[in-house]
Amino acid sequence: MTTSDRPDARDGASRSGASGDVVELSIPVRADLVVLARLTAATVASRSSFDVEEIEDLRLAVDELCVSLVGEGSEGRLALRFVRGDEDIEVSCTYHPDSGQDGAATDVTSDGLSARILDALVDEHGMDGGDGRQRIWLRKRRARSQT
Amino acid sequence: MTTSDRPDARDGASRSGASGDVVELSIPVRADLVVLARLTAATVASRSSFDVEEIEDLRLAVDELCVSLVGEGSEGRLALRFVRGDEDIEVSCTYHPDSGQDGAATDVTSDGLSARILDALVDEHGMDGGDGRQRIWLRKRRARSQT
Amino acid sequence: MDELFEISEDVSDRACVVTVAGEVDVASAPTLRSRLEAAIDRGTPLVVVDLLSVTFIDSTGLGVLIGASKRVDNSGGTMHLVVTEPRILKLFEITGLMDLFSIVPSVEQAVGP
Amino acid sequence: MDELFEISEDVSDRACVVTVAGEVDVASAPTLRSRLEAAIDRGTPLVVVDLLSVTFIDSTGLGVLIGASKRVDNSGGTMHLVVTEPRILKLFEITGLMDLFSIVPSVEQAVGP
Ligand SMILES: Nc1ncnc2c1ncn2[C@@H]1O[C@H](COP(=O)(O)OP(=O)(O)O)[C@@H](O)[C@H]1O
Ligand SMILES: Nc1ncnc2c1ncn2[C@@H]1O[C@H](COP(=O)(O)OP(=O)(O)O)[C@@H](O)[C@H]1O
Repeated sequence: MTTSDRPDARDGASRSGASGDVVELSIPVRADLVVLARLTAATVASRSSFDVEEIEDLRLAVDELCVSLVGEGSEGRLALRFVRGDEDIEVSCTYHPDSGQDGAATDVTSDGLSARILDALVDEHGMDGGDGRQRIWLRKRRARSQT
Repeated sequence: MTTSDRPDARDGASRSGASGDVVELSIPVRADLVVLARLTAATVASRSSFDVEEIEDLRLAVDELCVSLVGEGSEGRLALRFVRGDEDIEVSCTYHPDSGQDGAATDVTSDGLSARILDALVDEHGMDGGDGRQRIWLRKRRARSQT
Repeated sequence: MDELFEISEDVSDRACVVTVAGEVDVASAPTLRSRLEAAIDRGTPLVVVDLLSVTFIDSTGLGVLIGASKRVDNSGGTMHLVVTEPRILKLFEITGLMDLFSIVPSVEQAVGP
Repeated sequence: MDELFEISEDVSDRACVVTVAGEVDVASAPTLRSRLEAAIDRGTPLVVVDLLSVTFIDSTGLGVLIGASKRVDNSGGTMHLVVTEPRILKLFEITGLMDLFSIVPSVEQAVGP
């Protein structure tokens, strides 16, 4: 896994040149709400002309972002940011633990499964942190050109 | 239609006592992304044990919140906030026009259809604004008690 | 939107049947409007809008149907909407549009023998 | 989660067939884990996990299956997973789990004649 601080969350909007390509979702860490992250990922991908296989890849990859960040018994919020570029989608997920909670997230490599899934399904992914928060991101390119 | 400044957007979290019951979604004003507001509404409602009919009511009502705020040719963002209470869901939608855009939103009563739909489908709704932003909200109670 | 909205047309001398499927919202309403206008402008005595496969319709979609109804009136034709889904019937009711439209339960009934 | 995840069980002397449907994620994994553990603890020689109707499974779900596989090994039994969906097979492949599990294409094939 590449550990990198690119792409910066704030770069997203400027990179694509317009706020028109950014979708943000903030959910509490609750097992029954991760489905919202998956639905948003799949919808954004389908609106960006990703094909069915790529949409399913992104649905799973975004689920793995959430799973990687949140350890057993964690409490807090996950802030997801979806940036649609001309040929790709970038997704970042930041974990904001509740005060009193440990900010150190489960490392994505801890059980290895999430990392292997991300390696296989997306073009680039990485993790960075600080300030008691932890951020994980991915970038997935669309194979076919936009119609 | 009741015009009121209740419930205040910031009250949501304190009202339910925990950030665990708040979902936030921010989307650009783009016709092909309103579906995200509907999906989030339906998912939050289904996770709050609303029945199928109530879920469909909320899906449509939240769509109407967006439609009411956004006039033809508007550019900017919509910030949606879903607060799950013990017996209800509150949804507020705030329009943030791009700089240079007119902040005055289409009144929900202008064509009357949205207002009539909200009147019929939710328990309470209202609109307030200021600072070049406009906010519209609704509250829908769950009929049956939570299981 | 490909997967969320579809529209097709079947024209005879007497009737133009427009079949709509999926979600009618701000994203698909412009397509619905232009396709309905084109259908009405063919000048068949009857325009039938088959909404049986519509899964969602909001005030934007209703607005398009209202516009189509006016256009048909102006052209001296007749328009029927085909609706059976209780949720969509309820929507026509709560918006007070039941009287504006002729709503029938099947395309056959709309087109006649 | 009712509508997203379902699990049921069919027990005979020889085999316990656990049928899983819907999405296996952080929300449903705890239920899957406890139901699989209970099934394994029945002590039938064979445990079959029918994943044919699973529409989504993530690393959390895979982790539960890995745990079940270890539990079956410890109890001296045999476990088969029933999978045909290419996406789910691909997931087992990219995570290097193809060799850990016995994957068969039908419940009949898992249970035998
Ligand atoms: N958004 C999430 N992303 C990833 N994992 C999560 C998420 N929410 C919960 N989990 C995991 O699931 C566990 C149980 O979640 P929780 O919501 O507390 O359970 P319940 O569904 O019973 O309320 C958490 O401790 C965490 O490990
Ligand atoms: N999120 C939204 N909520 C409500 N109405 C919207 C929304 N997004 C767009 N609209 C309406 O749809 C019109 C067309 O949207 P736009 O996204 O500019 O078109 P296109 O889909 O061609 O990009 C807008 O001018 C506005 O009236």
